[in-house]
Amino acid sequence: MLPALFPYKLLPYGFRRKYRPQRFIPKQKDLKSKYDVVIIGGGGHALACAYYLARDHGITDVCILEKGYLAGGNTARNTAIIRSNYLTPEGVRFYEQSLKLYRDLSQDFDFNILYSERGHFTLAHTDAAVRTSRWRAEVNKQLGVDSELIFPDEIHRLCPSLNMSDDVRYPILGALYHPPGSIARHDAVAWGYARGATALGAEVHQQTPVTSIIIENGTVKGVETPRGKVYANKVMQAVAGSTSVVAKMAGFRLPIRTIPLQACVSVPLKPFLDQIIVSGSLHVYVSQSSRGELVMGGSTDPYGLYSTRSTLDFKEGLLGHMLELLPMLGEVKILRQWAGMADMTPDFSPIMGPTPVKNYYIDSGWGTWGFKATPVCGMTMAHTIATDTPHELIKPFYLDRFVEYAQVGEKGAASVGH
Amino acid sequence: MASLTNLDPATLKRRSFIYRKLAAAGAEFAEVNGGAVAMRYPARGEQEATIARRMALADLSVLPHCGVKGRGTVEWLTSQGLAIGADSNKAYVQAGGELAARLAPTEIFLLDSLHGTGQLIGKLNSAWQWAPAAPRPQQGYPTPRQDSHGWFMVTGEKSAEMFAKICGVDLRPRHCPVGTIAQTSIAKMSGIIIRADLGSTLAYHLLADIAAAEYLWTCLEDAIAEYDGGIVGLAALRSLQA
Amino acid sequence: MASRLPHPFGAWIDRSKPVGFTFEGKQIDGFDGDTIASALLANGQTMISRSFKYHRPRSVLTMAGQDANTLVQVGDEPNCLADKRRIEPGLKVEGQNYVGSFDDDKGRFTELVERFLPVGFYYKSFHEKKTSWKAWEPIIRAMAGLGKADLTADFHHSYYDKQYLFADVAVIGGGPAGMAAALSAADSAAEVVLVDEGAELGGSLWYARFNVDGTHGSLTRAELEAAVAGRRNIRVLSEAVCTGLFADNWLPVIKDNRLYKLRAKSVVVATGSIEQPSVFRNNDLPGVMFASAAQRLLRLYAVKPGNRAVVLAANNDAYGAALEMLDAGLSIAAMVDLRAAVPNTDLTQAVRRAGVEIIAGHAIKEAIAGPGKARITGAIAAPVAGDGKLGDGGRTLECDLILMAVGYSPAAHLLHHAGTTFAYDTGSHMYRPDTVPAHVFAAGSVNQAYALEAVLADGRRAGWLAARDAGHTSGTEPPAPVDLGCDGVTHPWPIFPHDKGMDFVDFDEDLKYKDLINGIADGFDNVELLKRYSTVGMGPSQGKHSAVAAVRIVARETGESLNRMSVTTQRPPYTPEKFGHMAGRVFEPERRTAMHHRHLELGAQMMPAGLWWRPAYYGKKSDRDTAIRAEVSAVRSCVGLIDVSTLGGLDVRGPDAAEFLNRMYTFAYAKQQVGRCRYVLMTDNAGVVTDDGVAVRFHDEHFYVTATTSGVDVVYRQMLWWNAQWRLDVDVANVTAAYAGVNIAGPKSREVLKRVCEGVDLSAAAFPYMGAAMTEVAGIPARIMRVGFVGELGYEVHVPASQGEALWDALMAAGGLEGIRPFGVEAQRILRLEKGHIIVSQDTDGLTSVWEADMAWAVAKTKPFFVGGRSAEIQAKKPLTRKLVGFTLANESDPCPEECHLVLKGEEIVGRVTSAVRSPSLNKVVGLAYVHPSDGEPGKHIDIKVQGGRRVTGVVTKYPFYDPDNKRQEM
Amino acid sequence: MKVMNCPLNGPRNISEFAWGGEVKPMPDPASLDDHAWGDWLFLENNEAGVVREWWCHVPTSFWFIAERNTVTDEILKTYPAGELFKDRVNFAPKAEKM
Repeated sequence: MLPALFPYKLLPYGFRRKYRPQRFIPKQKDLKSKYDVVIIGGGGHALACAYYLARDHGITDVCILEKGYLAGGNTARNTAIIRSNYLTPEGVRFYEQSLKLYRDLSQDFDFNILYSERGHFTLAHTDAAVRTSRWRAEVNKQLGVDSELIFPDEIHRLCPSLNMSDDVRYPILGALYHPPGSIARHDAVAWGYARGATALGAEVHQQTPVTSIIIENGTVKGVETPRGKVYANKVMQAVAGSTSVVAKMAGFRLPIRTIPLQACVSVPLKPFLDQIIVSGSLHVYVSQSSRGELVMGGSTDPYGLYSTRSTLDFKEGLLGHMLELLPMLGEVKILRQWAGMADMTPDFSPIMGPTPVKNYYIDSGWGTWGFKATPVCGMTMAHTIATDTPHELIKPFYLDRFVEYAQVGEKGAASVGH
Repeated sequence: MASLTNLDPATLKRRSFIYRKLAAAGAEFAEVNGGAVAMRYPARGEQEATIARRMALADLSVLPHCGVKGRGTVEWLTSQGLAIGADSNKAYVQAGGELAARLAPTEIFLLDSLHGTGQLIGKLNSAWQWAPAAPRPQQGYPTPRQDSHGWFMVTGEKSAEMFAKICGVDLRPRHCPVGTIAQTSIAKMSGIIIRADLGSTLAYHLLADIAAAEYLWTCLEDAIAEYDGGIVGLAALRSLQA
Repeated sequence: MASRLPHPFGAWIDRSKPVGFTFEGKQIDGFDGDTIASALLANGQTMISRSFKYHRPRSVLTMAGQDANTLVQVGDEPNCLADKRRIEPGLKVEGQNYVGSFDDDKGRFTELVERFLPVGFYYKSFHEKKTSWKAWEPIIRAMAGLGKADLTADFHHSYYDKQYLFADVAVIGGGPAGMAAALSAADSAAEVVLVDEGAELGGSLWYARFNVDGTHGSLTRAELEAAVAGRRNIRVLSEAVCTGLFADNWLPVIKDNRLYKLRAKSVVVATGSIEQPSVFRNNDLPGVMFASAAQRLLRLYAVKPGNRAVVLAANNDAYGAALEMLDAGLSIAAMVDLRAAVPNTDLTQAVRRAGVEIIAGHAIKEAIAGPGKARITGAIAAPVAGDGKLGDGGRTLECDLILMAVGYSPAAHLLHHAGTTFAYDTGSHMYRPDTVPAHVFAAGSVNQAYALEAVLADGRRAGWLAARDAGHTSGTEPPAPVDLGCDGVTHPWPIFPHDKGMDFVDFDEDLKYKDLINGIADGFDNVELLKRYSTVGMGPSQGKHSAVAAVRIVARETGESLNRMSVTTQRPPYTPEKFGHMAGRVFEPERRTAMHHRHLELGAQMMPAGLWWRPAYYGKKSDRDTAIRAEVSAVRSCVGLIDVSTLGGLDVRGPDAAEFLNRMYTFAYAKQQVGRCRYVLMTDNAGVVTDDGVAVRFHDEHFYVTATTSGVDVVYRQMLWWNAQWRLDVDVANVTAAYAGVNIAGPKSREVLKRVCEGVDLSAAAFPYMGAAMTEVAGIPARIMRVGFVGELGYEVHVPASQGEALWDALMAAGGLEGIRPFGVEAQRILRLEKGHIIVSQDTDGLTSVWEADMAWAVAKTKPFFVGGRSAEIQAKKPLTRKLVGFTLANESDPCPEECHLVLKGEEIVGRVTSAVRSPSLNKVVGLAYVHPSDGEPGKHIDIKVQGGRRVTGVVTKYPFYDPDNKRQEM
Repeated sequence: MKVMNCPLNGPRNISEFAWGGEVKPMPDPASLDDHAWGDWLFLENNEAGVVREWWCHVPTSFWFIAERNTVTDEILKTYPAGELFKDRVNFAPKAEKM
């Protein structure tokens, strides 16, 4: 390997007698009674927001309140796919910015988040799906995002493992090919932000649920926790899976339904699948991690639920279709399944920015696509909180767009998990 | 009955959606209700009745069947001489051997007997008329069940076990008395299963989307294979009933 | 050199049936009933796998399919459990995860650089330069994974299927507890299904030593087995594994190539417990195994695990194991007992009597590795100087086998799945089930019962309770066991880190003691966080042997008490499940029209439309375009026939029928004449266009409404949903499948139809455009509607589905003179586009309003209400942001835009082309597109970005493009 | 797989049913201002706890109502829609506008 690329950061570990820990999560401090900003939720979005508040806006008196353990919610449960091949210009611009930030994250953090460009294929099995693929490709290209509608010969050339035969129930007619589609180590992203934010002064308080929100004549003043009241000038909630519950404490409702999203991994295999494969019509997606596990998922569960229980029918449906795409995997085994909770919005776009409560901000509606937005959410929400004006990139995602019949229709690009 | 052997289903107007499969399996057809029904499969080595007692599949799609639904359905049918009990999801045998399946408080699916004379159903079809003027009496509305649903019969001691491979409802004899109806999902298609033994032989009617008849038939052929099952003709079923 | 012990050892093998297979190309001889692992050990093949990270030799650990140390490749099946999988003649078995050869694995170098690879090393480096990871990832990736997916395998897999099972009581686990539970449930007359992983019922009774002469186990087993066999209401599934416990007792049970889905009213979980390892240097090498594994090898397979054993003991079972070894002719170097004082029990005394040295208060500090680490040559015992600490001194004991018997952990996976909570028992030093959910019962050692009598009593109790829970009782509730015998079977700290390392906490992931310590030091001081950072418990055995140790270590490092912690949640499945099992027979319903086979006979290329198949066009793929054009011109100039059976059909009947349609659709239907058709357009409550079709009024109280092929099921369900609230006196029936339909269209359609339709006067006067009638066609009862989707004189004829093929035959025959031509969906799309008819969901999307679709004409403005009306009202007040228009090209030599090419204003995206075609009839490009409202008027120019980024100019044009005055369809 | 007790068909695997979401009877559209209508249309309670929901048994297209705990997924009771929606709904004719 070129000396320039030698992993010299490993040398000290080998040569030093004693392991020198580099603490990612500082030992928990006492909870102060007042902070500049309180962030409800300790997931990737919250940590990223704290990081950018400190780095870009000099706001370091920030308190992150996590009811469980750090990044233990959907950050820990997603399947780590990153892409910007959305359908609406609003969506494409937003996620493209996220991709840009992701590319530099390992260097920003001095911590390898294993960001890896794999190429992302959204398969089309019907002519309607081919139309949507072309629509996305055209919008992407117009906005400078690398996407192309490709057809069976090309698909076979790029991804020989796929079953391209016609005599299946839903033959592959085409695909939206998005070369920048990537995966990264989801937990590492959160840990990197945690270390960055706390290094700059933010506090992370785990096992500290918010039990109520203190509001005085329409303005948020702080929150209550079992460890006492915490006052703040500004409060943000970033609690995917509990969004409506927390918003209810703040006294408003949202156009959100919370629905489980399940996933599973296979027993590790020697890597053979380099790309990320998604099929909307078959409700499956799959990629292979650097551990060799096939990471698989589909669309959300058939009904709303605040639970991360797993189901058998999820696996039956998923693998049934998986074997149509990759029939040679019949003897491969599922190692583990799990679930997260997805906050689904009517238009499959997020809800971000100010709320009916003054100085109370929301980062929500992340459905099945929250991980890929982690950096840009942090950046734009930090801007929004610091300047009290929504960042340009998130203006279209304001809460009132629904009652104003100004939705940002992403269903065509997001209806299947990833 | 030499006339049978050369009856081509395509010469009649009413055709089962799977007549090609039946013919390919060597069926000998007879005309019933303006369509060709597979009576027997002469090439078979084994007695069809024996197969039917073990595990068999038959197509009765062209036999008369009809439906009535909507407010007043049961009252009207009763006024037409049918005997229909109070419970939904139960099938009630009529004097002529027809089966009145009560799918819902106001919905009846009527199956002719295996003789397929169509007497009762013909009578009902002509009896139902729009009353000349509103307000009109409540007498339900005829539904085109003859054509919305293919009609198969599954027979033999292994039937329940076989169904357990394609249907999630417990159809084991002990748990599913004669006359029980299950409106459920069968091989991912909506369908209706009615337990209606033939004499001492366990048997079920299977009514499902006529457009999926070929699909469902193929699934069933796959499912009965494990139990050494086979396709039989109407004659065999009649013989079991007698 | 297959050396086997004499009978009664080897209860599960049939010595009369030799079975040969190959391992790494070498011929291996075993017997029917052998597992791959037992046969390999019998043949002296000790190394069975290579470890994940350091490629260290690994061998049998549990003989129970609970560990990753015996994962092998069997043909095209990767990661197969060699200690579970029975051998078959000719089986082709290979090792996994090695570079070069299995015996001389180049991958071993990773152990040499181990100190440079700290916990989470991949996070800590390879990002020095922006391009570092790009360069290193492929290398690290190539090292990852274990078995291989056989990509050369043809595109098929073996036959898997599924079956539903039903039970009052499901008992999972066929050991003493499970058998006792099944029996007492059966005695209460419950239908019982008993699921067991073993080849035969009995569990530990097969191999464990319960008393000195070793008879107790086998006698008890024989007794229970006979009793179970005698119960007709117990169904036994052997060699079957229950991999999960899901909501409402939904249990996947895998046996052979079938997945059973078992629904039980109540479940008894009698899954036993999993022996736990001791942590010491080289505790992972071949020759170090659980005492229970060695006992299984002897009793089930007649295989000697070694010749000279050291038994690392912390409980009574260790001494039972020792007696087993002695009986099998092994010598025992010593009993190394962690306990300062070894209690006097029958078994310990028997071992003493046998002259075996017992070294109390000692632990094993290190296993001495033999050449290539493929076996061990000895063990170093050292005095225990406190939890995890070893004193000076110690002895080297020569041995080729170390048996670990230091404790257990409940095999509580299914209980975890069900949502059981666990509490740390300071007496037994184990996590025991605390609150078990309703309809689930735990019995046996998973429930802390260890003494055999207690196990049986606990099983009887649980079986009785489960039966009662399922509605079956007889007699009185059996008493709960008095003394569980769980104290003193599990040592609280069998963890003895070694300063030279290789002291493994997690075998699957090659994690050593210091890896966990360092992970905690990095701030991951919560078991869940540590798991994610260090990957402890994330390997193929999912922490079966590492989870508890990890909790103990975190607790000690953080000063947290074990009572306030718990092991990480065990997620399904209990053991890995094949994709094939989950998939089974994949049921993919298909719907075919009555004319399906006629289309095939005519050479149609079929395309899916929802669940349906429809003819795209008739002819070879190579002649696609010419075929479609010919079909178009046939319709325009003569007569064509298309199968429209897939179109939705709904009978809406009753006094409120018209009122109902008024509410469901945007138009007004109250005054619609009988015998007339009217367009229907449906919006949802948010004002989004969702479906369209035609409503035919056949009677004052009867409308026949068509819907789109893909939309009808939703439309039907919506109608029923709304009327569940409105309570109108109307009946709605979905008769889609009951009617086969054709559209016979073209200037000659009337003549053709006449020939088979004596009943009705088809003249323009008597049967005008949008007229309808119930009559007979070719002697078949038919519903005729004169509608014109394709813009020519034409009739839709709907007949009972089972006579649809006859109708097709009759019309094809009747049209012979005119050369009637069948046409498909592709031609129809062109024809309708020439007429500017929209296709909902192609020319509309998930947000299109009636105003954007320019369909104000279809909205009745004075109705009290229709679904979507209120939203449409609000939308009407807002400025339009886009509008659907017809367009042609300014320059006919420009390429025809494709569907979803963008409409731009400058660089801004303002809309898209939804449909476009070079019209064969008009010989120019016509299309529909969303444009900026300011460009909505005819004559305006729009900028379309076509293939290759090229811009072409479109001209907004009024539509219909073809026959604007609709003369042809109304002739 | 959950078991849902269908008021018409009895206990069935929940895969036979389609979820219709929260029961929120439609207020008279004419009497609501635009914003109130939008709120009713789009906002969800999305309650973590016992909710009243629409469910449809797909094989019979039978709509009914279930009370379900959205945290434990426990189905407390199911009953026909008629128990909630008893009377015919009428809409007042509206003035000629729009």
